[in-house]
Amino acid sequence: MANQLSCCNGIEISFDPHHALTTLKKVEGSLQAFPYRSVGELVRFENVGLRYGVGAETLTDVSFSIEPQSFQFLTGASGTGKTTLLRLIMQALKPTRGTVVLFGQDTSLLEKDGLTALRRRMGIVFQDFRLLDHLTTYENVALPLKVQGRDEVTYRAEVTELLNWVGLGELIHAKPPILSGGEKQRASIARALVAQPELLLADEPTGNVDPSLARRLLRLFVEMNRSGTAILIATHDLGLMDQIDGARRLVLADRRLYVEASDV
Amino acid sequence: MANQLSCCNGIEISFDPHHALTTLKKVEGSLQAFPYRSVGELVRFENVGLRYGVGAETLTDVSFSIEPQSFQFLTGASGTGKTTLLRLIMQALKPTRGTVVLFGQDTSLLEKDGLTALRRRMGIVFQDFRLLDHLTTYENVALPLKVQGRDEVTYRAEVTELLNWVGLGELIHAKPPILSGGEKQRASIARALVAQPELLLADEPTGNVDPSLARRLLRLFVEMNRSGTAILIATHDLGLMDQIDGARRLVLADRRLYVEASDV
Amino acid sequence: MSEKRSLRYGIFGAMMRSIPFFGRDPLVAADQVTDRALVAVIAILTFLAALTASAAQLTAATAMRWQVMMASEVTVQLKPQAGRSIDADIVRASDILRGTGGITSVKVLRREESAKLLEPWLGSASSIESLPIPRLITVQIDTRQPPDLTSVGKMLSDAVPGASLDDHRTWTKRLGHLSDLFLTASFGALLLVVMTTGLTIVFATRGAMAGNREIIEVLHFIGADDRYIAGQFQSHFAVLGVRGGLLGGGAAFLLVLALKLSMMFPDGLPFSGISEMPILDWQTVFVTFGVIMLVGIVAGLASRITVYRTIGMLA
Amino acid sequence: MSEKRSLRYGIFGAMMRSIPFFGRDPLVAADQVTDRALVAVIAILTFLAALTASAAQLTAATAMRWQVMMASEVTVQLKPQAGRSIDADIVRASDILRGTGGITSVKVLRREESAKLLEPWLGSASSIESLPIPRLITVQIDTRQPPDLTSVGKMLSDAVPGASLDDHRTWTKRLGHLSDLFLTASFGALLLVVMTTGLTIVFATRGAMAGNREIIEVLHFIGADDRYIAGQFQSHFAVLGVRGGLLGGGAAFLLVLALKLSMMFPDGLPFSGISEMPILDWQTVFVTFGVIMLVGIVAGLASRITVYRTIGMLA
Ligand SMILES: Nc1ncnc2c1ncn2[C@@H]1O[C@H](COP(=O)(O)OP(=O)(O)OP(=O)(O)O)[C@@H](O)[C@H]1O
Ligand SMILES: Nc1ncnc2c1ncn2[C@@H]1O[C@H](COP(=O)(O)OP(=O)(O)OP(=O)(O)O)[C@@H](O)[C@H]1O
Ligand SMILES: [Mg+2]
Ligand SMILES: [Mg+2]
Repeated sequence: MANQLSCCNGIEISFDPHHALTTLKKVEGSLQAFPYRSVGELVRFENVGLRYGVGAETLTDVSFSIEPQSFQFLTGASGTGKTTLLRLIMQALKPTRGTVVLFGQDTSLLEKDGLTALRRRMGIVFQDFRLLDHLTTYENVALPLKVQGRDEVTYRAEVTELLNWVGLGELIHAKPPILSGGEKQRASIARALVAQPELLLADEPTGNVDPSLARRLLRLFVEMNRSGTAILIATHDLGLMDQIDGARRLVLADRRLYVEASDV
Repeated sequence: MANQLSCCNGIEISFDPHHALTTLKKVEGSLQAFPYRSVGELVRFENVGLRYGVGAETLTDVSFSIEPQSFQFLTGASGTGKTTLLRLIMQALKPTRGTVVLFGQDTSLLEKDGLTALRRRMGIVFQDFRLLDHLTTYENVALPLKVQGRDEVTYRAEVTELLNWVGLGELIHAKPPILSGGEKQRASIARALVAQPELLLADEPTGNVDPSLARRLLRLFVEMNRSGTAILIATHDLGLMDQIDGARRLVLADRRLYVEASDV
Repeated sequence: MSEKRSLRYGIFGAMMRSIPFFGRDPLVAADQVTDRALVAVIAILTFLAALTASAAQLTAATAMRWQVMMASEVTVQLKPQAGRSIDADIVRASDILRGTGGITSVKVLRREESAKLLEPWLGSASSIESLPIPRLITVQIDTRQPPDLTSVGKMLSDAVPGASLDDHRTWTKRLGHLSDLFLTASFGALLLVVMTTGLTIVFATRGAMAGNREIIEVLHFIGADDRYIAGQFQSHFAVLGVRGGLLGGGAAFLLVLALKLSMMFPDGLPFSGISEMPILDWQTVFVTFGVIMLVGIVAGLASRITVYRTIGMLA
Repeated sequence: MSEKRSLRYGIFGAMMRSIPFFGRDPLVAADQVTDRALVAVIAILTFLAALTASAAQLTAATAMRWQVMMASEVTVQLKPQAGRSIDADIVRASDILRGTGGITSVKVLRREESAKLLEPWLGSASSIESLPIPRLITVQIDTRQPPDLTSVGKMLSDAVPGASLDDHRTWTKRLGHLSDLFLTASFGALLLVVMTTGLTIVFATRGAMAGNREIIEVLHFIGADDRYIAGQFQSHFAVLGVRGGLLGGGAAFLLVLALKLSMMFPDGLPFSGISEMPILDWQTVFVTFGVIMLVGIVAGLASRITVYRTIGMLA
C-alpha cells in the first residue's frame, strides 16, 4: 500500500503500452488536451433518440460527434443517461431513432464481424468495472490482446508495466474479488488502455479513488490522448473536469445533450 | 430524471422511516452532527491487526471506538483498508489479533444466533451495492424488514416514502440491472437505513452520484444521526467531509488508524 | 404489477401462500434452465427406476405363480414293466397316494391323455397304439400342509416298480434362481438410479447455493438467519425432485399398463403367466408410487441436508 | 505461480496446450460442482446404456446362434410301423436325404442314442429295451443353398410311411419373436438414455452460458468474436460428456466381463448358449465403445449447437 501511495508522488515512470510511443512525464497542475485535427469523425450521432421499453425517451434528439484525438467529458446528474449514451457508442444498445455512425460506418448496417472489428478500436472502462472474477489482474488486463489472438510473449512486459503505472504492480496475481474498490477501478482502466484504442470510453473512472490517484489516472488519459486516442470520460466530478484545459464538455440534462465549446 | 433533479432542489419532504421520528428540513450549508452522549460504545477495537492470507498485515494495531449517535468519516488512500475495517465491524472478517467488541459483546465469543441479532442492529451500504438483481428496488429496500419476519402491510408506506426521498420513487418496480450507477447506490443506501439501525456503515456512498445528490444523501445521514443512529462513512471525497461540522475523522495511512479529534 | 401484487393479500393470497412455491416471493434467483434440466433428468431416472421395479415385481409375481403351481402339483409316472399289468400298478399307486395325508386329489390320466403328452416325441396317435406308453397320475397337493414328497416317492417306487414321482424340483429351483437373479439385478439398478437421483439433487442444490453465494452473504449481513435462508432453497429442490418423480413415474406406469394390455391379445407377446394377471392391480400401483415416493423422499432429504451443510460452509 | 506459469512455455507447454483442456487458461469460469454433477449423471446414464446395449447384443448373439443351429440342422424321425422293418426304412430315408441337394451330412442315430433322448419321458435304458423306439436322423443343411424343406418332407413321408421331418420352425419363430421384442425394448431404452444425455448436456451448456452471460458480454465488448467465445465453452462440455461416457461405459464393460466370467463356472447362471461364448469378444468391446462414442458424439454436437444458438441469443 505504501508502495502504491509512493508511486503517486510524482515519480517519473516511462510506460510503453504498444510501440514505445508514450512517455509519461510529471505534469504539474495544468494538464492539456491534445489539440485535435479533423481526419474524419470517430463517432457521429444524428438526432438519436433512445427509449428503454415503453416509457418516455431517456435520450432525445442527441447530435454530436467525436473527432480523432479529441478529449471530452460527459456530465449530468445521476440517471440522466450518461451510461446510456456510452452504451449507444459501444453498441450495447441500438438507438430507437436517429443514426449512430462509428468510425465512418453506419452502425445500423453493421454485420456481426464488422462489430467485432469496431469494438477492437475502442477501449471501455465500465462504471461497474466488469472484471472477470476468476482471472488474475494480469489476465484481465491482457484480455483484449489475448482475444485478438496475440501471443503472450509479445505483450507481457507492456501489461506488467501498465499495471505498475496504475499502482497494481504488487497485485498482478490477485483476482478481482480480493481487490479494493479503487484497485478494481484501476485494473479496468488498464484493461481499456492496453490495446491502445482509437477511442476510449470511461464511465466514472475515478469514483472509487482518492483525489491524488484520480489526478494520476487523469494524467494517464492525457498521455494516451497525446499518443492518439480520443477520450470520452463520463463523470460527476467537477474537480476532475477542471484539471484539463481544452477539454470539451458534453452535458446531459432533461434528456438532451448540450455541448459546451472547448475553451482552447 | 427531471423529477429526480427537482427533488434535490431543497423541497421539504417529511420522511418517517420507522416511528415518525424524523422530519427532514432544508438545512443550508452547515449540516451539524448530533452531539453524542456516551451510553456505552457500539464498537470498540483494541489493538486489532488483520492479515489477509500470508502477506504483511493490512491493518496494524487499530484501536478506536464508536459511541452511540456519533458521526464519523473514515478516509485514506485507495487500498489502505477502509473496506477492510468496515468488514471487521460487520463481522465479515475476524481479526488476526486484538479484540473487536460490538454492542458490548466480545465478537470472538459470538454464536451464530447472536451474530444475526447484532447484524440486525447495523445497516450497511456496500461499496459495490450488493443489491439482489432479481428483486425490484422496493423488494431490495424492504428486505431487512422482511427477513425479520415483519408483515408487509406494516412497512409498505415507509419503504415507499424512503424510496421517494432518495429519488427512486419512479423506479420502485425496476430491478437493479436496469438502474444507473447512482440509482443503485441510492437503493443500497435506502436498504441500509430502512430498519433504522443503531449503527450505519457506509462505504463510499456517494462515489456514483453528482455533488448535489451527494449533499442530499448526506442530509439523510444527518437526519438519521439526529434520530439516534451512529454513522460511519468511508469516503475519499474531501468535499463531502467538509460539509459536516463536528464529525470525527478516522484516517487510515500506513496500515494504522489515526483519529482526528472532532472539531466541535 | 398491482394485480399481481394484490394476490398477496386477502384470503386468496393467504391460501396461495400456504401452498409451497405459490404466491411466495423467492429471495433466491431460480435458474429456469437448471430447474428444467433437473426435472427432466429426475423424470428420466424415475422412469427407468419405475420400469425396473415394475419388471421386477412382474417377474417375482410370475415366478411365484409358477412356483405355487408347480409346488401344488406333482406327477407320478408309471413306466410299463415287462411282466406286470400297468393297470393294476396304477390302481395300487393311486391307492397309496389317496392314503397319504396332504394330498387333495389324485387323477389318473387315461392312456390317450398320456399318449397325447408324448406326441411331440413319439408321433401322432395312430402309430402309438402299439407302444407301451408310460402312464401318468397328477396329484394335487395341499400347499398348507404338504406331504413329505421324498418319502412318498420312496414308498411308491417300493410298492410299484417302475413308478417315479416328479416334483418338478429341478424346474422350480431353476426358475427360483433365475427370478432371484433378476430381482437382485433390478434391485441393484433401482438402488443405482435412486442414488443418482439423490446425487443429482445434492449437486443441483450445491450448484444453486454456490451460484447464489453472494445473495446468501448479503442476506446474512441484512440480518437473515440460517433457518430463513435454508427455507429459501430447501423446499425448492424437493419440489423439483417430486415433480420429476411424478412425471417419470407416471410415464412408466402408463407404459406398464400399455404393455400389459398388449399381452392380453392372442397375438401378444409370448409370456405365459403374465397375461393371466389383471391389468391394473394394486401391486403395480404400489410399486410405481413407491418408487415415486422414494425419489421424493430422497430428493427432500438430499436437498435439506445439502442446504444446511452448505450454509455452514458459505457463512 | 511461476512454476505453473512456466508450463505454458517451451515444448512441454506446447504439447500440453495441444491437448484440449490442458494447460489452457479457460476464460470461462468452470463451476466445479456442476461439472462433477454432469460427469456423474452422464457416467450413470452411459453405464445404463452400455449395460442395455450389451444385454441386447448378448441376446441377439445367443438368439442368432440358436437360430443358426436350428436352421442348419433338421431332424427326421421314423416311427416304428407295424409290419415294417425300421432299419430298412432308415436306409431308404437316408438314401433319399443323401440324394437331395443342399444337404451336407446325414447322420443316423443309433437305437441307444435315440432312446437316450427319450429317457426323460420314458425312463432309463433298462426298461426301454422292449420299446419300439422311434429312430432319429439328424441332417446338416448347407445354409447358403438350403433345400426346400417342405418338399423334402413330403418326399420322405411319401417314400417311407412313418417318417416325418422336423425343421424346428415353431421354436425358431418363437425365439425370433422374443429376441426381437427384447431388442426393440433395449433399443428404446438406449435411445432414451442417449437422448437424456444429449438433453443433459444441452441444459448444462445453456446453464453455464446463462451463468457466464456477463462474461460473454464483456468478452464481446473487449473485441472477442463468437468463434473465440464459443471455443471457450464448446469443447468443455464435450470433454465432460466423453469423460462421463468413459467412466460409465468402462464400468459397464467391467461388469459385463465379470458377469460372463461368473457364467463360466458350473454353478453359474442358467443361460445355456451364453456360456459358450468367449469372455472377451470384439462384439462386447464394440458395443460398449460404440455406446461411449455415441455419448461422446451426442455430447459434442449438443454442446456445439447449444453454444452457437445461445451466443446468438445473448449477444
Ligand atoms: N435497461 C434499462 N431498461 C430500462 N431503463 C433503464 C435501463 N438502463 C437504464 N435505464 C434507466 O435510464 C436512466 C438513465 O440511466 P443511465 O445509466 O444512463 O444513467 P447515468 O447518467 O449513467 O446515471 P449515473 O450517473 O447514476 O450512473 C435511468 O433512470 C435508468 O433507470
Ligand atoms: N480477501 C482479500 N484477500 C487478500 N487481500 C485483500 C482481500 N481484500 C482486500 N485485500 C487487499 O487489502 C487491501 C485493502 O483493501 P480495502 O478494500 O480494505 O481497501 P480500501 O481502503 O477500501 O480501498 P478503496 O478505497 O480502493 O476501496 C487492498 O490492497 C486489497 O487488495
Ligand atoms: Mg452511469
Ligand atoms: Mg473500499
